[in-house]
Amino acid sequence: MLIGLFNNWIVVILMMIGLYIVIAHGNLIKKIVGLTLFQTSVFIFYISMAKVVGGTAPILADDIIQYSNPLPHALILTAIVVGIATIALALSLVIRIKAAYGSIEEEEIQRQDNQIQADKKERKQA
Amino acid sequence: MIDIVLLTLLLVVAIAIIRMKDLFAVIMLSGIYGLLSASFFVAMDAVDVAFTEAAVGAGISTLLMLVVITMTGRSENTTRHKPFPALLLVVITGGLLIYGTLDMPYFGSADAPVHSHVAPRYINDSMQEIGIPNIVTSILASYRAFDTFGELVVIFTAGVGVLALLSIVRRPIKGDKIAAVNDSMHEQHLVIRIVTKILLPFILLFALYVQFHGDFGPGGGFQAGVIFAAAIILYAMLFGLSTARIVINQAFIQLIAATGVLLYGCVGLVSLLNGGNFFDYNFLSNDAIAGQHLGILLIEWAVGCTVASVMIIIFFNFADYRERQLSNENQHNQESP
Amino acid sequence: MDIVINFSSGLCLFIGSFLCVSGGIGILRFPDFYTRMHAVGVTGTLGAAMILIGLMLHSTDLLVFAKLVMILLLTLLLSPTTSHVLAKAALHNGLMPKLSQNTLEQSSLDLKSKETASSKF
Amino acid sequence: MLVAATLAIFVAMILAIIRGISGPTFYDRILAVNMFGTKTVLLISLLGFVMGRPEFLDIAIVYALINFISVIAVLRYSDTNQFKHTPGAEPCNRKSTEKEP
Amino acid sequence: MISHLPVLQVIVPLMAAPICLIFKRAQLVWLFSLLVSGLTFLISILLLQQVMTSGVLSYELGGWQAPWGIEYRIDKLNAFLLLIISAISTIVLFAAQTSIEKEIDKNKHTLFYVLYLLSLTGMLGIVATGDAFNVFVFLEISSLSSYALIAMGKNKRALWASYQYLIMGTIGATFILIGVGLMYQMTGTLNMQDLSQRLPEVAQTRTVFTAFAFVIVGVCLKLALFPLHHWLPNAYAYAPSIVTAFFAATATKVAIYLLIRLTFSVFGLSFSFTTIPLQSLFMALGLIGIFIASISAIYQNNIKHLFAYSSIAQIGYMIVGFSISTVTGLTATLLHVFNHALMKCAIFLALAAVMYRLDDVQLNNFHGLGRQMPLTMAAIVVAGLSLIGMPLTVGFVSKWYLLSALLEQGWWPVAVLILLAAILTVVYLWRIIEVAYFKQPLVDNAAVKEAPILFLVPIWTLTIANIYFGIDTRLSVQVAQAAAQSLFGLTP
Repeated sequence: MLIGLFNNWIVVILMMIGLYIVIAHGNLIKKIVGLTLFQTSVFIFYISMAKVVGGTAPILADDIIQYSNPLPHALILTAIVVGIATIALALSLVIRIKAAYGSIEEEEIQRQDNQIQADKKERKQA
Repeated sequence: MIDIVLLTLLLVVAIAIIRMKDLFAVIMLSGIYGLLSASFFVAMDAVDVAFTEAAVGAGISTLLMLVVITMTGRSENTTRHKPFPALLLVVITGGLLIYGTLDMPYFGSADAPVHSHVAPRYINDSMQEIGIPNIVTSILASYRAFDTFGELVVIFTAGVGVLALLSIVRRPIKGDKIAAVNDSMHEQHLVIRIVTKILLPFILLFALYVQFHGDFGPGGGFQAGVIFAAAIILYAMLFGLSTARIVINQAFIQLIAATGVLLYGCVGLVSLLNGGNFFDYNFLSNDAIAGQHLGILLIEWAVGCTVASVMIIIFFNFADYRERQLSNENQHNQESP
Repeated sequence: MDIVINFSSGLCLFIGSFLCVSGGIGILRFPDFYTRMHAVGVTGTLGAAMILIGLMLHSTDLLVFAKLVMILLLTLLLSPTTSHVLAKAALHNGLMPKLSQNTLEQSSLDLKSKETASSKF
Repeated sequence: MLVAATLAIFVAMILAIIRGISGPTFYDRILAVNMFGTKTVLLISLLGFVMGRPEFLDIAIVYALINFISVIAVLRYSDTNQFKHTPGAEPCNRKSTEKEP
Repeated sequence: MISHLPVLQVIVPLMAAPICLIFKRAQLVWLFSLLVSGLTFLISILLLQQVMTSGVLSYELGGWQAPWGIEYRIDKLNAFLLLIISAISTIVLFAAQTSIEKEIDKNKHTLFYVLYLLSLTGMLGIVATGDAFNVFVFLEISSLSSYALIAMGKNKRALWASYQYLIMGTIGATFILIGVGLMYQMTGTLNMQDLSQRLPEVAQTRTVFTAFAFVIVGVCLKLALFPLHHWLPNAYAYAPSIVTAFFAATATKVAIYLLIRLTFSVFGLSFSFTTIPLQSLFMALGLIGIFIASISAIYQNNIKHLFAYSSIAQIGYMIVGFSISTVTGLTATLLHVFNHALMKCAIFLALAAVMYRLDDVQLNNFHGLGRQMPLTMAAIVVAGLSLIGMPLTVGFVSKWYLLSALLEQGWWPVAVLILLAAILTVVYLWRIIEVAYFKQPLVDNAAVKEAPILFLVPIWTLTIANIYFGIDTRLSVQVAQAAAQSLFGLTP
């Protein structure tokens, strides 16, 4: 029981580490690294699902009978590319946020937002 | 056995990433994390995935994060806001997932439903129907060609998104200024420039080998595109962005990205006009297997073009933004003291 | 004949792996960055070369042999260059090697003069 | 013999990771990543032979290239002022304050 | 060519996006994307007719049978959603060029249209496909293009809103990926039709229960259901107003479609509503969402924020309709999807017109707008009335079906709560109407003219549609009823 599911439990712990980083850490780049951890652990879950003990890589060779399942590999190729696309967009947003707000800490940005809100209210009353 | 060791290493690196304050160390560790997960995929016989994860996960994403770090500063402030509700939420989702794993088929068992329903047809019949040894490429390019088309559009969207966010109207830089930059770069990185001059042709050739070798071994459009882009990025880093812009002009790269997606779509349209369904390569030429080969070759070529040009677009815009920021800072420093 | 090949490939693998492990121990135990650099640089290149030669002897078909030769050439070209760039960047950015006490003041003096000289570019 | 070599490479990788995590200055971390990269190249080639599938060698070549390019990128972009190494005040997690030059 | 309609529906806008990138001139690109969107609208009409006459359409991509290749299954529910999305996108594109003239700088107009077409493709792809993993891929296409579109807003807070939406959206998409992975692990297939046949035999295992939970949470994140709605107000308020008009009317509707498709077609009605107390959970979340969103809408100064919160409240109505899990309840939800799209698109296009003239949509900008921009203000009033649910408007039709579904089940307290919530809607609408008609315009925006013709045409087509479909409900009710019945398995 333990050996059979050990892989999945480690993958679950990795997923939760990634999720924790995304939620708890204020730094925007740290959140992106957390996101990569979270997505990579989902890929590891898919690939460990596809492995057959005693099977080799899904490239047809005449002397091999047992292959690992090729379908999750094709799915994960798509998911990796989707992951890098999201990361590239998130990083360009971080650059623009740094240029606009001057900082990449969540509290600092939130404080500046509330600041603008407060000024707008005073101007409205005046 | 190997995978258990690799997984524990991954766990150690992940925990270290949580505790690290210095963002630079976090990126270095995420590079190691990418390499480790890529070697885990090799241990799990996922050859193509290891290829892509190494090239993308360990290479390009570390590179892009590095360029961003030099603009946004290295230190992360120490106050960890709301750790406990986050921990609570994470523990609940983790608990639900662990609860979910209890009924899963054991790791590597051959009788799991995954190996008995859809997969056997791919393994047994793909040689007769499509005729290429690498089953993953045959699934990617023929059985589920529309998935790869969607994925290509995702990469194209990311490229256009980065263009929309970071692209600026370029002022033509005077010739002599480029020469000045070139000289200072030359003096700083003498050894590296010579080595890269030797290495660049090899990397580009290797990218083309990976591109056309996708049918027989690990490789294919994505991996080739990323390696090609990595070579161009290496050139741009060491020979200066302005010289690289002259070698590879940006409008042409955007054109290639667009034509890559169009080529992929046209392969589908041609098979549609010949009477088959959208991505049915059997109608591309009179013999079915030749049609499959032709279709997969064209699709891999389209994917390679688009991925390479989008990665180049993303890197050039990131580095360009950094260059402009540094020049603004320098002007600012010259005026203020 | 193949006993000799097997034996020599085993020997090369053994030497290569010994070098790698010693490089690993070196990176942990040496006090200062430059000494660790030295440990990793030397053993990295030679260890890799030995293991690859061991694999070459072990390989049967030509294509695999060609790929192994390519990896060997690549490692021999890249790993020294990387070590060079790493050391140059570290020194350029002011990481001082940990020298014994008396040579410390003497070397920091001439480093200052070099610093002012090289601050033009 | 191949399996023994793989184990040795594993030990070297674990040592590299320990240096990567604990390394005081950030150049130690680059060194650790560089060593880790070269060891992974060897690991993949050995795995290719242990598992009897020599296709793995393409991946080993890509590893070598990608490792080289990322180390060069790190060093190329580390010459900006905020990476200036101020001896004593290493910007690592033990000392949270980091003097911005 | 008729038999290839399902795939052409997605391919036409998809191939148009890179073509737009090749033409550099914005004027040409605007007309081209308007033409493409019109073509997509035409295809969706033909598809709806084909589906209504000859039942479910199945289109195998690449010529491989269903579980091996990817399959497009278009039934009444898909066709209905495809019609709504392509209609809204065509109408919004009319006003696009004039609106982004002021809000996005010159050299980025072409990129705006490319991203617009890509997000349209993404949404059409999600609705049309019958393959679980393909939903994830097209979900990423539409989300990535929406992050980039929102970040093109003039205000610097658009960047921060887009970043938050990106983080929440990616977590949601990865939850869906985990759910699909767990489902694949237990059944071995990715095709939705095949999944629905193979899931019942493994339905009692804990893995399928977790898969269901993860997929539902992922979809609810995209849906902005009550506890997970924090990204929506800022994203809609600071995005360019054309983008808000397009997404307010379509993005959350696609997520509702996913919710319905997963619970009814993939997991099956009996499984969905018994394992998790989905009925009471969604009923509670929907009601709380309606009340909290309406109350916070009342205190908003920025009108876009106000209507963003009201969108969350309207989604609450749809979820309440969905949680009744009867044919009339589902019809009420589908009707509200159609009606809400009309109402919200009209309101946000009118706000785009105000934004075009006044460059800001704060409450004090609306002083005396009733006289200065009479047609636009009238459109907001009519759409507001249908939001409340006055008779002779679309809002009344969907409220009527929702109340009758509730009373059919005998839950009259919930019906009373729904009517109470309608009063809250009256409150925050009255704040706008009172300021617009009974206050003198502020001195600095005295010389404000009526919105240009290119704004008025789409706004007033939507307002007339608001009223027309309130009276002649044949199209919307008939299709919604047929879709609900086919989902419940009692095809007429």
